[in-house]
Amino acid sequence: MRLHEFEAKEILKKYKIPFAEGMLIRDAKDIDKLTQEYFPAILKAQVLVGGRGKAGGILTAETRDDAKAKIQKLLGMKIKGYNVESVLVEKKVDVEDELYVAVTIDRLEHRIAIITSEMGGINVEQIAEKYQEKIVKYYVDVDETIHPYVGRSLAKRIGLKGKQLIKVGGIIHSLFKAFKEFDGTLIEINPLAITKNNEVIALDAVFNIDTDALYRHPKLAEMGIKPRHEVGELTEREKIAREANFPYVDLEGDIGVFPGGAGFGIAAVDLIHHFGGKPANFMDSGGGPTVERMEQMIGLLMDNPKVKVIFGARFGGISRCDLWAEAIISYLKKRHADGKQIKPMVMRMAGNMEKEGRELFEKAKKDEPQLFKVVKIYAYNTPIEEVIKETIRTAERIEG
Amino acid sequence: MRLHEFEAKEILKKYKIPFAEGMLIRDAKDIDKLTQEYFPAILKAQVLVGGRGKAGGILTAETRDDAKAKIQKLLGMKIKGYNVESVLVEKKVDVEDELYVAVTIDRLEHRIAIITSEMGGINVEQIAEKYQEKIVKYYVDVDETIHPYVGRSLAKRIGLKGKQLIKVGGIIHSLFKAFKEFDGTLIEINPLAITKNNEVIALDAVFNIDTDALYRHPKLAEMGIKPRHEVGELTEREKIAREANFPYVDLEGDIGVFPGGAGFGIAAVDLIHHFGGKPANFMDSGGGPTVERMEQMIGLLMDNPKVKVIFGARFGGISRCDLWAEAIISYLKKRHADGKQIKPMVMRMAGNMEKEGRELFEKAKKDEPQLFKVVKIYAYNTPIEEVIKETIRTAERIEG
Amino acid sequence: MAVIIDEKVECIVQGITGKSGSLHTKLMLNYGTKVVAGVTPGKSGEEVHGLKVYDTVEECVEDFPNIAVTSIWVPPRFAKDAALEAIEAGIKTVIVITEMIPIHDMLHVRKKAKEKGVMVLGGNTPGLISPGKAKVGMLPEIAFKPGRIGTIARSGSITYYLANALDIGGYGESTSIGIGGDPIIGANFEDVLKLFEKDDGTDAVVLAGEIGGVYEELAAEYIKEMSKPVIAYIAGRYAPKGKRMGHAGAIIQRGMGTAESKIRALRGGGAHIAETIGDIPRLIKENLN
Amino acid sequence: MAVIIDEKVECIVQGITGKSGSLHTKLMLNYGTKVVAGVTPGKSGEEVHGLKVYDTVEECVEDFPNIAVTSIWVPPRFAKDAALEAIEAGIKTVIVITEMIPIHDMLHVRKKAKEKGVMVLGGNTPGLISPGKAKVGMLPEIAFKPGRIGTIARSGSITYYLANALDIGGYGESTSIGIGGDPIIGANFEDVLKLFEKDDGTDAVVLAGEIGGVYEELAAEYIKEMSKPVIAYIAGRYAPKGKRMGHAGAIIQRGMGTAESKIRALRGGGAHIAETIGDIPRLIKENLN
Repeated sequence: MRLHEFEAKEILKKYKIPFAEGMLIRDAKDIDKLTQEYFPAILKAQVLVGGRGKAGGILTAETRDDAKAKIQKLLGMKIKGYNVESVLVEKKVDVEDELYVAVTIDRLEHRIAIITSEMGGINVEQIAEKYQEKIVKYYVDVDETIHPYVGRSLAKRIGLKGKQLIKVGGIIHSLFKAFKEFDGTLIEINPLAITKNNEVIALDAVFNIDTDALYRHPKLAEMGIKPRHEVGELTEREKIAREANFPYVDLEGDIGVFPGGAGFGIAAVDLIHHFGGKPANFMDSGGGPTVERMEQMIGLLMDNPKVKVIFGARFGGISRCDLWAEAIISYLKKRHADGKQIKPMVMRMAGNMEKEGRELFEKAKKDEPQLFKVVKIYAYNTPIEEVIKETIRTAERIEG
Repeated sequence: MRLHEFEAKEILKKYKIPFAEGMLIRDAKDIDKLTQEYFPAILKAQVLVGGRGKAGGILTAETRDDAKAKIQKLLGMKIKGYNVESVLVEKKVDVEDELYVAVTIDRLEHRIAIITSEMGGINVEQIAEKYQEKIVKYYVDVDETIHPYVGRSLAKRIGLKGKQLIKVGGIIHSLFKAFKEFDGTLIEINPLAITKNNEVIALDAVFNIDTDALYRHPKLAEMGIKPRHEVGELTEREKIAREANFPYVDLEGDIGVFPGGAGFGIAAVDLIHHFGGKPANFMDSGGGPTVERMEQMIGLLMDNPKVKVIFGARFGGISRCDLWAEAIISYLKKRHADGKQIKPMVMRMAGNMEKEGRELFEKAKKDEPQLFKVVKIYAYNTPIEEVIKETIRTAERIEG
Repeated sequence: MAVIIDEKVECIVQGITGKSGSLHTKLMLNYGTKVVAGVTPGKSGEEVHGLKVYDTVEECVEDFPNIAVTSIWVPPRFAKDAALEAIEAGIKTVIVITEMIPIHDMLHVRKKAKEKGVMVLGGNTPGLISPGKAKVGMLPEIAFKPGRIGTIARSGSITYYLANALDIGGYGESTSIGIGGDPIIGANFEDVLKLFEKDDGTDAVVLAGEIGGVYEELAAEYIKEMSKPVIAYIAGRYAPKGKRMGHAGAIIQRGMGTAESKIRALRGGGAHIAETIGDIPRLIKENLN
Repeated sequence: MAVIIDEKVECIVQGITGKSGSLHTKLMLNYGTKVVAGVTPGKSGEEVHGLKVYDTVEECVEDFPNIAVTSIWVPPRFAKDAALEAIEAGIKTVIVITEMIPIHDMLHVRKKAKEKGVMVLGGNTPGLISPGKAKVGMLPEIAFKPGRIGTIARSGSITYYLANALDIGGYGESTSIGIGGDPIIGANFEDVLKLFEKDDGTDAVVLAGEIGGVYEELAAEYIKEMSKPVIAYIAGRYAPKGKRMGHAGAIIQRGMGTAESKIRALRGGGAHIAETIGDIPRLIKENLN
């Protein structure tokens, strides 16, 4: 998960990474706190996505009045679907040269990679492709550390000397330390600027942290950094899913997809397309979901006005068929009691604890047949392709 | 350098090592703060040396009044030359079994050694000698870490099972972590008690930290732990030397020893004995001492009423002869100006910057001959043995 | 024949006293897997489905020196320790069922496994099954039939639908293996392909990948050397695009990771590409001599 | 002949712009040592006694590929990094002059050195000298005369007095080596004894130890195998007893570390024990054929 620039900088300051003097503004009122000495200043929209500069999210202000107007404009913007909720104001720096420094995990090598280049800035990817010799990579095993000399050696290899070599070497060493200590997946300083006064200043900072490791970083929670981040770009339903802690993405179609694991979730979206249907979402229950979570998942689809029919599949592995059945029955009961319409469901259930699940469904059908009027549950002997085709046909029969 | 038990426990509590409830008492007045629920309690004299139990530094008190009297007695005690300046009062624990856990550096293996035994307590050394199979050692390279399973495996090897294995395994893992994080040279929990209620409690804690690494542990300074520790056993002169940060040990004789490095300092003590003399001290200037420090060193000897004569030697390596000469001249000038007696010095000077040193002496002798009446400075061509013999003869000529 | 697991291979379960560990131990035993013991630190003395519970893997291995496979069912924060413990105790195949293990932890496990010559499957694997013989993990038995096709997939659910499709097409499996759905896993496709290439009970291999990561692309080179036909399926052609990992991700991955990149690489390696899972049996038939 | 260093061996100085580094570079150059360059991170572009200063050892080695020896004169907190940098850059002998280096740091350097086959002398060594040829470190030249005795000592000052005594006795040194006075050092006596045993310019070896540690005891075994006579001197017979390192120290050291233990071990290994440094020439004369 990605941290905001201002959060990344707050953490990295403790590692002595040099940043420009700055102030975070969340509310237009706070603009008055800026003193004249901040100017000229750079105004940077805080959004959890790259490329904000090209999207107009980075502006320069010469004076305080100029800044006021521009900050107000930024705070009303949306960048690639993200609302701008705060703006980082930093004193402008006279840049002589732009370097690039990143620490990430190379999934080919299965090692930590430190990547540096003498040619930083927004075009670093193109440079990396065109001038491979301008990119210097250094690999470290995850259970190892680096010593300061490695930072200096990398600084040397991107052409630095003397005091700058010392400073950039120290920055590389510190970034690696921060990466390890916070379970990083990416730290990127781009550009790492050399100013006209020969100072070294990190202008931007990207810090991505492994969400699965958050539990061991209480400091982040203390800073208010929780796995709540990418809310800016989420639809209402996506927000609900994130709150409930399961992956969900809204798509354009009319078939609600209630699959099992992430793998078949992706395959189901492919299959619906393949047979001419249009999925309304991607979703992943995770391994061994609780009954409550599965009820939330179904509810999200039933409540989505775009959804005409729900395709459901459970191939019980770690996720048990009996709990799946329990969740569906429980949800249908509640929805019926609430007087809401039950949309058609075409589902298939097979796998671990299937017998127990089937018994639950049979009992429920006998007790409350009205719940199951438009609900079909196929078993192992019906191929999944047939279930999907029937789902698509059902959707087609329903008028938009 | 060794930490006090209460300091060691303060640090190790952060690593979740379980200790008995306790309170540190520095002043007899504080005894009234003890509530009755502390009793029966163990009263432990805080001194920086082992074997205090056998020396009467650990007492049991059944009631508060009993404790009052005993704490007052302990606070007036000296144990192996250490003044007891505080007493740790801990709730008494019913011990069923005593284990032993230590982390240290094995200088044969050049690795960190975790040492555990199912037979802890004050006789652990005898047990280690008699029953080598009762001692379980585990080695780790200094740049590596251990995982919790290693703690459990060691706990298992000293005969633990179930909940106790988990607890002791966790303790071993945590101690190792503390050892690494604080540049430990020794952590020793002896005994690690299993109580009659099957609880695991660390009764004592020894924590030695590498003095040369103190600079990178600001937390220790914040706790008031500075390289000031072993003051309790020091003579007045030893305290002065510690303040000034050079090694100095008072011995029984009358020849003040002002050598160069530690190695020859030790050899000089041997040589003086060998030729029938009695050294008054051991001293080590360290590499490249400042003029100020060397003046302090000479002063310590001149001011010692036991010292009849000073043996001095400088074989200039990283420590330069010229600075050595400067220090001696400067000191003699000040002492003379103060109207204090200059004791005889028999010295030898050779090595790096010897020429420059000799020139300084010659100039000083010409300018102020009165300073050098009883001061002789031999050169390379006089063997050190001859210098020592002359020192001894000089001492013998002076009446005690 | 089968790879890694059959009815004679001795297995243990780490985390056997947990809810999932206990349930699936029972299912494994019922299926015929030779589970000989379990481990949960602190729970020695207990029994689960008649199996003795140990505090440490070390003790297990002392009592059952032939243990070849362990499966790990502990919560994510204990998974690294459990896996390292098993590797250190000398177990040669470690099946990490646990999902959402921190990435740095899994890199550590992977490194240690390579050093010690241990095969790690997972994290986030459903395990593996040699139908009719034994299974380790939580795969639903219904779909898996004895046969001569080897399957390898990243996703658990896709593993099941693969078997389902093969069943419909009249095929069965020598062994079906999940290599794990987490971003960093132990063994990759190539490691498992090598086992099937050598196994004389396997005639062809089905490989099911998905978007993200580079494991599929890496497998392509080895497929060129294989004598047995490989049918490949990639899920995610219609998946919404994930977010980029800064410039660094682009610099390192150089365009790999998409469905197109994977299909191109696998086809280049000589694999036969299935459009849907249901299409796989036809491709097997066409390419088996 | 000589070991490790002679007038042709190329050397660098790490920390050359510091007070000690600069002074002793001059003394080394004057003595004939082939110092080719210096390193102080951040100071490239400067010159010291006509030598170019580099930011990194790596660059030094690029410009002078024959560098065989470096000496380290940086403050204690930078010594580990400087030593590891030199080892990584491929320099095969690293002389750590710096004293009071944290113990954990030195253990780390020692491990890396062993892995890479690098000889580390020190921390807290005066360096080494092959009289009349070259010296690395800060040894005072006056005592050292060309000859056929090898000397090894932990302490700098004792190294000088050894040479002084040999000079008086009419002997000189092939090479005099300080292995360092800190609690944890790189090479131990045995490593250096092996060099002298092989060196055809050395007829006998003088080993000077002192109380504390176990390096002297460890040397005894190798001395048994040596063809050349070894004269050993141990300082500290009359030294006040140091403090114990808890029970753990006793459990690990098992009585080693005292002057008596060292003398007993060395005598058992066949070394001839000198009561005083001045007694050494007599013992050489008696034991040289």
